Amino acid sequence: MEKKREPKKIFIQGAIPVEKIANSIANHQHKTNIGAHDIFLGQVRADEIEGKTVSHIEYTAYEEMAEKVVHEIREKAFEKFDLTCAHIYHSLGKVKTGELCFFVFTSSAHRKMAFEATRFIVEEIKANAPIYGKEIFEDASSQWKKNTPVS
Amino acid sequence: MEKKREPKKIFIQGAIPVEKIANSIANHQHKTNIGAHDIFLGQVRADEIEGKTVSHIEYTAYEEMAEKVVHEIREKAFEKFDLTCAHIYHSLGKVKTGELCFFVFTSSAHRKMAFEATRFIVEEIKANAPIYGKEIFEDASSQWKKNTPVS
Amino acid sequence: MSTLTVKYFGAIAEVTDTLQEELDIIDDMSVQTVVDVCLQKYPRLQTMSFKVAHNQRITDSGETAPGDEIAFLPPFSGG
Amino acid sequence: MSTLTVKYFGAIAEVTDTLQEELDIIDDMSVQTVVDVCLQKYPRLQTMSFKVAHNQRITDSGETAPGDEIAFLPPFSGG
Repeated sequence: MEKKREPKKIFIQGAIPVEKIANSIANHQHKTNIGAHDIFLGQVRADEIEGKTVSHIEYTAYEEMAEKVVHEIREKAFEKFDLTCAHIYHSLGKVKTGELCFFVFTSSAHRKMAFEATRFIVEEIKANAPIYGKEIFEDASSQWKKNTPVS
Repeated sequence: MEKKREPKKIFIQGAIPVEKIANSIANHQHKTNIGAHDIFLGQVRADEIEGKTVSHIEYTAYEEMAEKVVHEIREKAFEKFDLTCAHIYHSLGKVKTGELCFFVFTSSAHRKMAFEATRFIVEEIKANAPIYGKEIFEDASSQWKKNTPVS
Repeated sequence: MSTLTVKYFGAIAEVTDTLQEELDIIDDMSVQTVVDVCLQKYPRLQTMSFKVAHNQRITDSGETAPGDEIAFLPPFSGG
Repeated sequence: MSTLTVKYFGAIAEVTDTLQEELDIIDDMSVQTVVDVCLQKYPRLQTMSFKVAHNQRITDSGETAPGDEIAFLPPFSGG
């Protein structure tokens, strides 16, 4: 924990490809001090609101601030939990229903740490990172998404 | 929840391939009522015990009973949590350090349910499924692994 | 006379119809005064919910300096 | 005279040196009696920690019937 970690790029244009997740998992197989990974994936739902169905979400963000906020959340996670590593990615731009928009991946020697760290990071980012999702309906009308505290 | 679910095959010979996880994630992208996935992966650690380092684990199981037990745990998870789906795989035979031996994947409209369900399933399987891991050291000596309640 | 940058996001940017603009300020203008100036310029913001970030930190107090960044942030909806 | 199947797992199977064997029983032999018979056959099991499954259910009571399955299960270590 003494090593100073630099803020990382977290934004990906469009949906998060499954290959990115697979590569990320594969890259951990040489770290033989890891016993447990916990991966959270956010997927865009085809919610129906007043008879209209969501077709995709357009994500925007205050990118520079979001990267700082996420960096601080990541540092806090390393302080609170005994982690080997933590990876965090979020989409920008258009993500269609069924596609992935949010990817949080933590690893630890022990499962309790990974479970708690992933959940902590997901909740903190939803609550504190300046990222915005606009739900676009099939008829091209739209509304701004609102996060609920733990849903 | 009315639909009767049949017991599923949970055992895989050897390590769980990353491609299996990737395919599993990709297969959910047409289910547009899903908003959140939580994936737990167990990885074999190169633990050092009295100066000897683990090289791999040999897994055995009371397979038929384990499949029943896991089926019941899965049913309980569907009762307790509002899930869209739940997938569970465990290795049999040789799994080298750094390789994956346990894969639990739940999906739900909302993240709270997926987080809690994956953790519930992992803890229940560790506590109640007749599966055995024998740690083989680099010098070919061995010891039987013991699960600790939430480690 | 010098300027600071004001940024607008999400639903707020749809009201201001711009993502970013330069604002002329006098030295040591408070964050609250900058916000008030913007609310006068865009009266519809007065009924909207937002937080203010000063140089990428959420705050509602403090003094600004030339070149600073003030952002209007509606409720977050990442994830 | 009929038989039931006894299965051994993990560390226990290393002691019995077999994964499975048929045991001659008299009808309605209790689970506990079957266990006692095995503990006599393999005295080293007496100091070991295990649970007993009868037809794939953990139990330490009940009666067996011909064709039943009794298993000696040392502490689990899946995952």
